[in-house]
Amino acid sequence: MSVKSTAAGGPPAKGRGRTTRAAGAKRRGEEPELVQLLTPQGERVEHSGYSLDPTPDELRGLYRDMVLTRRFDAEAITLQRQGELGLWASLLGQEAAQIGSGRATRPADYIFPTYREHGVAWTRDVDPLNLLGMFRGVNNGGWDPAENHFHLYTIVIGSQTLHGTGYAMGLAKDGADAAVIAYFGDGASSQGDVAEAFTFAAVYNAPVVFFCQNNQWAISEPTEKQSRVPIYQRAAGFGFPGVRVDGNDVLAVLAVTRAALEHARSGQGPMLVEAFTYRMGAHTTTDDPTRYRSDEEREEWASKDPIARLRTYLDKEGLADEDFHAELAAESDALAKRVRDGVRAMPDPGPMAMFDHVYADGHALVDEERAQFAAYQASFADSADSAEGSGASRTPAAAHGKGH
Amino acid sequence: MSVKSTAAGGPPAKGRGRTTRAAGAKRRGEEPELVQLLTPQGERVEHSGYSLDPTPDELRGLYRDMVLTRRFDAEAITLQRQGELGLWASLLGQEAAQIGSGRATRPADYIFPTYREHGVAWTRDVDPLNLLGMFRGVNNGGWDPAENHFHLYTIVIGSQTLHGTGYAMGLAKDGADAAVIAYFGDGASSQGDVAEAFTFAAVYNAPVVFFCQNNQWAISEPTEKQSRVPIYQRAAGFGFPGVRVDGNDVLAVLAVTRAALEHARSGQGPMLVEAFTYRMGAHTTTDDPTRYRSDEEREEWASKDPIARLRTYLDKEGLADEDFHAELAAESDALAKRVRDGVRAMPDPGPMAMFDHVYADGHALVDEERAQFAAYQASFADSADSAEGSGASRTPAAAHGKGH
Amino acid sequence: MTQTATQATQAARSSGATTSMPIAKALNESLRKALENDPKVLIMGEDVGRLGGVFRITDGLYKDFGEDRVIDTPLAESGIVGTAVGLALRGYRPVVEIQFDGFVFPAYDQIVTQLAKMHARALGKVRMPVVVRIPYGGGIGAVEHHSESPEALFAHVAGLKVVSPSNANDAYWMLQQAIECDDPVIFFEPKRRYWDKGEVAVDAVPTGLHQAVVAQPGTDLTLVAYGPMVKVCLEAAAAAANEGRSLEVVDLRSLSPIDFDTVQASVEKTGRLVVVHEAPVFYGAGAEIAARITERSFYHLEAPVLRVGGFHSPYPPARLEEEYLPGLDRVLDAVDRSLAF
Amino acid sequence: MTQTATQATQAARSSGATTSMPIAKALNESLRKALENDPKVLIMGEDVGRLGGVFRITDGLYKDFGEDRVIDTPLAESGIVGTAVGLALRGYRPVVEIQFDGFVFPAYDQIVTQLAKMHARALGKVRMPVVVRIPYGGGIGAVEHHSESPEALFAHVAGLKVVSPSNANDAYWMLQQAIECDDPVIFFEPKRRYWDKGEVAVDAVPTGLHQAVVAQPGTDLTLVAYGPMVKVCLEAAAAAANEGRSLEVVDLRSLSPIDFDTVQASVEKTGRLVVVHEAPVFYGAGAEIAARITERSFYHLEAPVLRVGGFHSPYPPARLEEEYLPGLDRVLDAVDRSLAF
Ligand SMILES: Cc1ncc(C[n+]2csc(CCOP(=O)(O)OP(=O)(O)O)c2C)c(N)n1
Ligand SMILES: Cc1ncc(C[n+]2csc(CCOP(=O)(O)OP(=O)(O)O)c2C)c(N)n1
Ligand SMILES: [Mg+2]
Ligand SMILES: [Mg+2]
Repeated sequence: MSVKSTAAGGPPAKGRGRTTRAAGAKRRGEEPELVQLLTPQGERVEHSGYSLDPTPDELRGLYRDMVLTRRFDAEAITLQRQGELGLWASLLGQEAAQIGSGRATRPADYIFPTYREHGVAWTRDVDPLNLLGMFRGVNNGGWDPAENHFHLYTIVIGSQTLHGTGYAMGLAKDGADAAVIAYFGDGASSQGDVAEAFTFAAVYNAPVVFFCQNNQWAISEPTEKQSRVPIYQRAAGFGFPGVRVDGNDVLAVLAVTRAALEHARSGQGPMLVEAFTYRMGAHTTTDDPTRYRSDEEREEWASKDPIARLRTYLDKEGLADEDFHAELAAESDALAKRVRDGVRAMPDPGPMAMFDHVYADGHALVDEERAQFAAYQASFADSADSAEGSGASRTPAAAHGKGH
Repeated sequence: MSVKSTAAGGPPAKGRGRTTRAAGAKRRGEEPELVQLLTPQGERVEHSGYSLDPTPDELRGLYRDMVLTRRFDAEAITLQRQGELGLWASLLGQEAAQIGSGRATRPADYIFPTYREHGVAWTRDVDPLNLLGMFRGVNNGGWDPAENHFHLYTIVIGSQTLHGTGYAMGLAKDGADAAVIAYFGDGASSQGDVAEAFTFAAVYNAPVVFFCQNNQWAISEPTEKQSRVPIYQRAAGFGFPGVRVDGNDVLAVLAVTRAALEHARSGQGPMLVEAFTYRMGAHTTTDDPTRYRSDEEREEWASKDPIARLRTYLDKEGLADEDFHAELAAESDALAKRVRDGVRAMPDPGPMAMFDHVYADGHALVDEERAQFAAYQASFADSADSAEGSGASRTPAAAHGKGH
Repeated sequence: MTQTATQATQAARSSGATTSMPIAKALNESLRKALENDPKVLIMGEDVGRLGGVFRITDGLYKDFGEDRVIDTPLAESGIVGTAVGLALRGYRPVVEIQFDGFVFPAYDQIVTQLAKMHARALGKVRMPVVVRIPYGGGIGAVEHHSESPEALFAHVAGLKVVSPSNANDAYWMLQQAIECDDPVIFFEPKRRYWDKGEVAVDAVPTGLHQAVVAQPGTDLTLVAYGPMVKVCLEAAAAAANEGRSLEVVDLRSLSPIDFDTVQASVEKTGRLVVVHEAPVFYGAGAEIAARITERSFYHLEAPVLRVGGFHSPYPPARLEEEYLPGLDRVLDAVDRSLAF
Repeated sequence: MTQTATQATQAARSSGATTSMPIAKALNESLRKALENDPKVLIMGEDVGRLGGVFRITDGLYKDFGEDRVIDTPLAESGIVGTAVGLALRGYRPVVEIQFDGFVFPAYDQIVTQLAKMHARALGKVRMPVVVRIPYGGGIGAVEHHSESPEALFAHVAGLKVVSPSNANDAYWMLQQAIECDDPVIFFEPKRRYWDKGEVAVDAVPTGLHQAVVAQPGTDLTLVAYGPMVKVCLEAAAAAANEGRSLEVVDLRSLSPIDFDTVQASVEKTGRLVVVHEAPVFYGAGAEIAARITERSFYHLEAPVLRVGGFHSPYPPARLEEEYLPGLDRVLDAVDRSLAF
């Protein structure tokens, strides 16, 4: 065994100058071997390891999921622009990765998302309005994770891979016929927590699928700043399989994720799926991607659009007629309207909500501060009454206008 | 590409019950493919990837290093038993891994040890007495790392792999013809910091060799609690080579580490070396390994003793005569005596040392507390004078006897 | 609702027998009882299995409850707490052991960002009944990172509860209560007192987890302490008694929340307060107690609240710890200074 | 050695011209100057390169100094700080950016256990000139983890220095001084004030990094604040002036060490003290200030030191932050309460 024989990802580049540039980085845009069942041109292809035989209904269902998800996402961006949301993290371009993997789960499975898994949430029947609460700033999540087996969004990148692993350890203890799928990004792959999750999952043979959406950007940093080899290869060194799938091919993602979940459910332990996709929009609505990436790159990826390719296929095969598309368009509009109206009607929490749910079993200081704050608030009501129109700085209006 | 084809370490065991037992764990004691140049029986063997042509002097030198290191270690254990040290972390059994890798370094290289690298320190000409300070409790290290390019011992496991990587990034920036070697254990391999070090080293192509002494135990936990595949395989998933070497074969360790350092120095980036060895003693002097491992295992590994096998070879080849062994025995005794006498003579730091070196550029609070404490101490001197023999609880003697 | 330690022991005595055991054994018995009572309770940590933990707190539990309940983990503290969060989401009640105080920091993010906030993030829809046991404090002659007192770094964080027993009976009961609590509890164990024996009343009705107790009644000055320093304060009270001074010792027991009512009642009786802990004084628990009690009892205080604790320096090498740790004399020095006001 | 802000500005004016710029720009200029002055200075962090940081504090530096000096790192905070420690050992002076307050915790172990202790561990033989820049605090309508004030969690730790500027001139100078300091400095930037403009005197002799300044002289009561709350306190002082009350505002600037002398001098003049910060009150910086000043100035205080700050709850969702954050009215309420004593 020579040194070279143990190297993965080919030999790194020779020569080192004074720079810290990464060697052996893959060239941008070049896709390594990945599982594909539907080409960007909408051609069905076969793969020796993964097969899928979807019914027309299933195909239309996947298409519908992606279209509605994209519409929801677009509406959220608009709502952010209109000031109804403080922020939005768009999934534009990642619909296939999310719908494909989400549809591969079963009700008993449990999902641990990042902050961008709106498509996965859709497949779990989470009300889209629920997803908007944290972006509007009325809560930090707030849906009941147990209801749809869809955990709250996690913002601190990578953390949720450990929660997923722990949950999966629990599933194994319970002998449950279910698995966990834990999402993370290419950027998050660098976090120590993700490596620790791999270690725990492997050592306890936990039924968890790690699903990395490699959308090639972590805000402004390209994936080469995280790894010099494809991320799916990370798994082997922890003792479990990894696979890269075309993340813009909903059929391939569905097939690969289904197999991975089955692998986990059947007692074979964890698996890593890297969905090679692309973040077509900004990181979030506060981001300006023109500062760090080229139009050409975006355009190149536009040609691999996950929705367009399935539509091409559906149309070509005569699986979706005009009526279908018209109905879907109407459904999209209705969804957008429901979301729009719903957000605008979303009530702000009352100020006392700050003191709720800090603890499940109570805490004397929280009680004390709640009471003090209530008294303080009440004192304004009094002074506002008595000092009405006086313009004193202590009225609630002034408190809100000047105090911050 | 099928799921299985991407799996490393063979398919994990089938079937999952209610247990969290790791599947696919390697069987204990069975050694996977590793680089070996000298068998446990003292036979020289060739390896296609690594060769070494040591002179008789070099061979005797390596033997001498190992013997003296072991003697030093034994003396430290004795000193701990006698109460001269608070604790000792013995390297017994790991002499070849440490001497072989330490002797592979050049003066310009920089070493980041754990708390057990007494043999490596020896090869860097660090005065063994210096190593004892922290175990005696007179300091937390305290030698000058720059002097021998040997960093302070790091107790929090894994942390130093990041320091080594950062240092190596600096070496690369400076265009230095040098590399870093960062040590860590099989247990530490689970720490997120180690994975992050791998990531940074790979991305910046830093000249660092990660040297894992897999001594098969992390206190009471066998390596299966950290990984279900050999640890050297971890590297490939981060995009750099990993290799496993017989850690009880000083020649193989020397050859492999030399190649790895050369790999790093020549601009090819990081490399992982896993030295497969065995902790023959307790984790530290406070540990009782009979609680968790069998005598058989220890005995089996005794037959692979790193010193015995080189001695067999030297004797067989007529490279070391009785004079050599007698001289070495005398040298060992002298070293032991120097260490013994040196430890006993090691002064306790004065109490005001607590306030030294908290900051390089000073800190008002430290100055204030120093002054207050000095005044407080001085007040005892007074009261001890005035209350001499009164048996009052406020004398310094009482302070030490009862106050804690 | 102030209760003296004597009353507590009497209450205990009235409802059943007591057994003398060291704190370490009381913790071990407490864990055993929790494992027996609730199949969802798990023990997790480094070396907690076959070895029984480096302090033997989990001794025998692996043998009796198996590796499904008593889990040796990979050496990764963030992983331990992070997976405990996931297990809690699945309905388990993990009791996590951090081997030494100085090794909790790799898990700090998971504790502060996830464990502490998950219940609030979910608007109460999930619960995080996780106990993080941390042997803490100095005085055992150890190397770096094995003697720290980081409790303030947890008590500042909303969502966590922080407690520390000072004696065997509290060790037994407070650990039970922490495990039964549906909130995350950081459970600081006074490691240098592990072998101190005390009476444990296993059939008693225990004092509330977050209630302070008057461990020694007195009239001239109040000493507040918790964990390892309670013993030092009781010794100081005894020494002071010889000099004709009556010190009241309050064992705080809980650092989040703090039972300020009990402290306030004591201070309004004695008029003077000295807070003692091993942790550095600067930004330590003593600051919070001093600030709050001064606000509550401004007109009752005859002297400013004084604090005795660690210096603003890393915990020193073992040969210096006697000088570093607050001992009898430093406490009495502060008492003198307070009384001199 | 108390210096008023007016004196400081006068000193600045006497030695050269001033330029008006926002805090963000002052920080940017400061980094640029440091990169120019010392080839060992490096900038490291997530998105600090081509993007110029999410707040654009490093804008243009990547272009002008290249990727060797301005380093986009993998997304791993422990790795960022841990490699910065190694670079410091090699003689570099890394200036690390943590993207938001809530993301510093994965690096907490490296900061507390390694960065803070390395100099002492080596008995002074190595130095750790590392600056960790953290945009902190709320008021920007952000999602979870983007509005926290964790400064007390660092100030409690020996070996670290902790500072926070409140205005553009201090932002410019204090960052220079932090980079020049041979100790690790945790540099908290008041992110909601990034776009507040102020005069920067680039040729002035700056105030000491750890010196507090009287930002507004007054006689009736002292307000102590730092970072984002200084502005609120200045507004409170102005509002109070309308009611005929003269409040002195002390800008603390440094949280470790704290310039207690300046605070003490002010309090012994006014007799009353209110400490204001965004961070939760419980175990916060206000506790340390209250405890220490009460000890130093016991007989001068006409009222207990009062604290205004965050509640013991996770930072709330954005729609509640106006209620959560101490504003003008909560400060004035505390002033009223103090004066009522
Ligand atoms: C620990 C931590 N550090 C920094 C951030 C700030 N941040 C939010 S998203 C993001 C980029 C994440 O990239 P990636 O993992 O690829 O996911 P993507 O956003 O592309 O879906 C960063 C740096 C964070 N949320 N958590
Ligand atoms: C972060 C951290 N957690 C726990 C410990 C306690 N501890 C000290 S050594 C050790 C075992 C380390 O095992 P390994 O890495 O295999 O090194 P070895 O001791 O076998 O040389 C443990 C758990 C520590 N030092 N640091
Ligand atoms: Mg990404
Ligand atoms: Mg080991």
